[in-house]
Amino acid sequence: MKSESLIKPYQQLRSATLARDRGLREKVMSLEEAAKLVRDGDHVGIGGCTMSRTPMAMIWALIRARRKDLTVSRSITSTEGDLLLASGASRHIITSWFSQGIVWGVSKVMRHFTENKLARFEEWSHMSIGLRYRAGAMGIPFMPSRSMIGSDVSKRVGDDFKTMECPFSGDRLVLLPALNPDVALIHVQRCDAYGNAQLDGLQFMDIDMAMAANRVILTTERIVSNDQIRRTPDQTRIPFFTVEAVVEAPIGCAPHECYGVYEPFFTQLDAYAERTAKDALQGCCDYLDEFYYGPKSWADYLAKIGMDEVLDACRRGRSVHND
Amino acid sequence: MKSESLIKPYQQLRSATLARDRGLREKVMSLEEAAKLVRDGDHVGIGGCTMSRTPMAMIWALIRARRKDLTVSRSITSTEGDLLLASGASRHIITSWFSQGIVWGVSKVMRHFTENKLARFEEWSHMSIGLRYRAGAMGIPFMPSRSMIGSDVSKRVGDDFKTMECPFSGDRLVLLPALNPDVALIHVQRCDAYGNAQLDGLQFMDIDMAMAANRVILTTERIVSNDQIRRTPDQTRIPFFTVEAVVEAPIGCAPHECYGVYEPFFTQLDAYAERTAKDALQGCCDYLDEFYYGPKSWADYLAKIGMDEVLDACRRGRSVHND
Amino acid sequence: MTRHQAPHRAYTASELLAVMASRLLQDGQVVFAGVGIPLLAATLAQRNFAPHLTILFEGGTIGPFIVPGELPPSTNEQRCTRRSNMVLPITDVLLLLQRGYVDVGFMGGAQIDRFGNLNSSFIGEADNPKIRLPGTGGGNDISSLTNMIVAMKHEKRRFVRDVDFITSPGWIKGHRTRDRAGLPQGGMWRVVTDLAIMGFDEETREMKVLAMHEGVTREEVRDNTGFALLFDDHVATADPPHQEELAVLRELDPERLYTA
Amino acid sequence: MTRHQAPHRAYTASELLAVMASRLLQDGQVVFAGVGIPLLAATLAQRNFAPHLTILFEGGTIGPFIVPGELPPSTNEQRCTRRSNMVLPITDVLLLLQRGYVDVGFMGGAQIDRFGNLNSSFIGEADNPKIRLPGTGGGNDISSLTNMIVAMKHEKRRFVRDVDFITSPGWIKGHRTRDRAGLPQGGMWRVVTDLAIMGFDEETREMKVLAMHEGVTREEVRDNTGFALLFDDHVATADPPHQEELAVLRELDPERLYTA
Repeated sequence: MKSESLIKPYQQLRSATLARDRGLREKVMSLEEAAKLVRDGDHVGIGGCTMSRTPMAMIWALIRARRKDLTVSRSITSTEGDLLLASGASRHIITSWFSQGIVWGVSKVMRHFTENKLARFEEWSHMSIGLRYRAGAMGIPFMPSRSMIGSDVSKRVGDDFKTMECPFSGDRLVLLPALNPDVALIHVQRCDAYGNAQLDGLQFMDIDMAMAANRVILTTERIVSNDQIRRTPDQTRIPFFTVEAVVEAPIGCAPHECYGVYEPFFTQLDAYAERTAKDALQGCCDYLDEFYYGPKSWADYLAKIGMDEVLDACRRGRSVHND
Repeated sequence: MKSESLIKPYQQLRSATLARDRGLREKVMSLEEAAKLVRDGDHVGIGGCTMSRTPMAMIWALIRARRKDLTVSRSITSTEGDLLLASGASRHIITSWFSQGIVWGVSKVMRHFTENKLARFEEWSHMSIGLRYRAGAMGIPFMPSRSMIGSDVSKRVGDDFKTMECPFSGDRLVLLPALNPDVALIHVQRCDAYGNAQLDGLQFMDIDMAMAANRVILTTERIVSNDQIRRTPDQTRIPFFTVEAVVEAPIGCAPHECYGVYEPFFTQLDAYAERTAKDALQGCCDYLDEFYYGPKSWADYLAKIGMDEVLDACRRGRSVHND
Repeated sequence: MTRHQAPHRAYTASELLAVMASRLLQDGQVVFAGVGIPLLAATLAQRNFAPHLTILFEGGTIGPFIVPGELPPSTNEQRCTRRSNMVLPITDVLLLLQRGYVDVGFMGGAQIDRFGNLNSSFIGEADNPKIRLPGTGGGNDISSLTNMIVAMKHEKRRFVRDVDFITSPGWIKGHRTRDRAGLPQGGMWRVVTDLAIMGFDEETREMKVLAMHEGVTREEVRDNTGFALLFDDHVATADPPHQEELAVLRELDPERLYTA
Repeated sequence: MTRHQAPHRAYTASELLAVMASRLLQDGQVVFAGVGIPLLAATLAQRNFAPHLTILFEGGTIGPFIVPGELPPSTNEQRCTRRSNMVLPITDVLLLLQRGYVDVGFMGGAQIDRFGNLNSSFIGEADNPKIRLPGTGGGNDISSLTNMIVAMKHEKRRFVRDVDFITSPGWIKGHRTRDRAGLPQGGMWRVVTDLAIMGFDEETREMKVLAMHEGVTREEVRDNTGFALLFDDHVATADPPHQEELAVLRELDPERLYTA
């Protein structure tokens, strides 16, 4: 369970990237096809944060494909973490905070799996998670920083946490080991068929994660032409050569939000919280049966959530552009 | 002449920043007023790269104010470097490449000052300059990297260049010391009166430099309302609390370019190259007399360059938005 | 201006926390705030006396305006960006703390000890916890890198002698232990509860009561604290919430999402 | 297809360099290119046989299309961004080299030695130079972090036994010295001149002629080189530039800014 195995030797990191076809080519596929690109045991980085721009459609597809033993890392982990644990897709989550959201209290599902030692919740400070992706993105084995020191959080991560005396300043510095996911799942507002992605609003840690990962699976609200991307190249945030798959998945973060498109589906989230409050594991498994294994397609999943909720979430989502 | 003096102790770096008024307040002033914020001996970081988005109006104002002993750092240094040396404003330039531009050959002015040991051209690799600003922006004393090692460039910078064995991977790593300018001069397409700046096109190292510097002097093609900035906050690249002065300086990079607004003023640049090719020092001093000390105002400077050239450069500049 | 009379307080404990905490802020400051009480307190300060105060959210927002009645469920949703000056990546907004742009970090807490260390990770043994809590989020970074205000309910189970787990470091074991641990900057500055306002002894760094709310007794404070609190030589009585302050809070949170 | 007859070449030395260098590229590659010959060569390859090749510019551009007749004066002007896929900060585009996204770095050179080290900093002693040259720019980073193609004029003063100053490391002192210096990745791969195409011995890392241009003799190559060049067992004669290749170059650079 030591995460040191996650630190990839530099030559291995480089050669895995160089071995990929990084040419300008189309890579549009279905959720099901994209799910095949993730292997059991992979380290999967998840874009977005808490209930924002969670690549939920891709997570849904991975759980339906019965992936297992995934090590999952994310900025902050919300309901998707519950579902990854309860479905058996993951037993190891690296994150800074793990629960549905402040207003719903502590996740009963997270508590069930961690307190019963069925899964590992590896806790790093929020900035440290971000700096670990950043080191990974930059091709360096660690990033120096100044937090986590002196706390029990650092003691608990063990050998992955190192300190040094700065040879320039004499300062005591923390060295955070690079995080290079095998695959990053990222949802965006728009991208082209090659994978050039443009993001609106909050970016979270997505850019660093995309550059750090060996490959990116993009889901997107809509696929636009490469010509459209080339009209505003300074709006592109993820370059195509990091991307291995592009999947058009409208409303692909439901019941979480996608900036400027829809806000969280609060009724659905309240209902989920209520189910898991009663019986964490059973509630979560029932939810998986109903919303993950039951639906025939992503559209069918959205239909189960309900048209009223979709319209309401979209109305609230668009409102960010209102004066 | 050792640049180690440029590495600021962490507590000193923090307290200088915390001591500044970082409240949301208006800070619009003239070029002349802004020039007073730069002190003799300051380390001045210059935004843009080569002939792009050079904060030329502010440099013009500093030279007219007879600033001296400035240590100047920049990504790549072009004609503004010649003028800073010939005017006596600087005797120490930290950069990765120094000449007007490839098509004009090696700068005779740079050669005069460096070969005669009248000034120091401290050479770091381009990425290293960028990572030094980035370390400065992040509040860490160094950034690990993997270039410059094994070259004479690293040997020449002396004690500022250190290496270490990575405690995670065993890799030999370079440690690049942070660069925190006392003041950064940055030219942007638009910002508000508080200093919230939005940049189009190539960003160069401006964002890291702004965050690294103790304070930023912004020149801008136009000042827009804070309301306009708040309509697209994801387009803001430099936050107001880094900024100490906002100066509206239209065509403020002439004879260099400003992305999407004007391309370089090639006729003017050819004429400058011709003057300095004949007699480096005299040619440059004559140019200073005519274009720097002579004009009554920035508009007068532009008038000396000529309306035809201004219109032509602007026509070419706008063309980047054409299909 | 009407004042409230204890014990029939005309405001909730959360409202009291928000008002008292807001008064600790100053105009022109840059405040790193969590949602809930910290956000309400910072917005209240902005409206009342600190128009140039800037709020930063961990999700990556600089200087937003909060729309009354549309409080964000966390710092990471688009509601946090309404009419903000800038939106930036999470790592970069947290790095503002490290670079030194932030005056005050401001958050809630689950468990605090006499040296102001916060625990939001484990109740009980970390290896065998009674409750696994959600974890640090940015709490560790904020409390490591700037001066802290914490607002929380004053209960014996929350105010413990030693926290089970130091998620976010305060003064660690007091005296110079924080500095020596590698944290020369920042530190716990104020703890605001529904009973009192506390600071920390300059020397020993032990928690010390600076003021109590109207009608609160030392006994009441002691009874609700799991360790021996210091009391300042001049413990003041805090000026109770004004109607104007409460009115702003109720406009911001009409559904009492965070102020119930 | 008409072929040119030496010595009355129907193309300039720069055109020869651009054509020969372009043929070293492969479809799908990510190429970090300088302006001038490298850019022309990469664009030529794109047009001729490598439609999925991606050009990166140091100024911060991924995958631009160059407008014929509007060649950029450096990699840092807006002309470098026309119809590109992405624009990003300089530091980040250079970090793509370090992270391992780039197949080939491609640039010109002022002075090169037998181990492929490049000098663009000083002619003469660094402390007392005859000429202070413009410096490394990104040259040091590119040659430290990826495989290199260099295109330059073949002159004795440029091809020296040991460069005066290693600005951009090639194989340093040959054998495993590059690796041992801390550069396990990348290295000088090909040198293209107006006389020949050279690689480096797998073992000693000394420069070795792989092919010569039509009509060029070994003596000519030796006479224009300041050190003892190796010659491959099978030195080929390079296929001279085709009219189609020259036509593309002349469309791209009608004013002969870089191909005079």
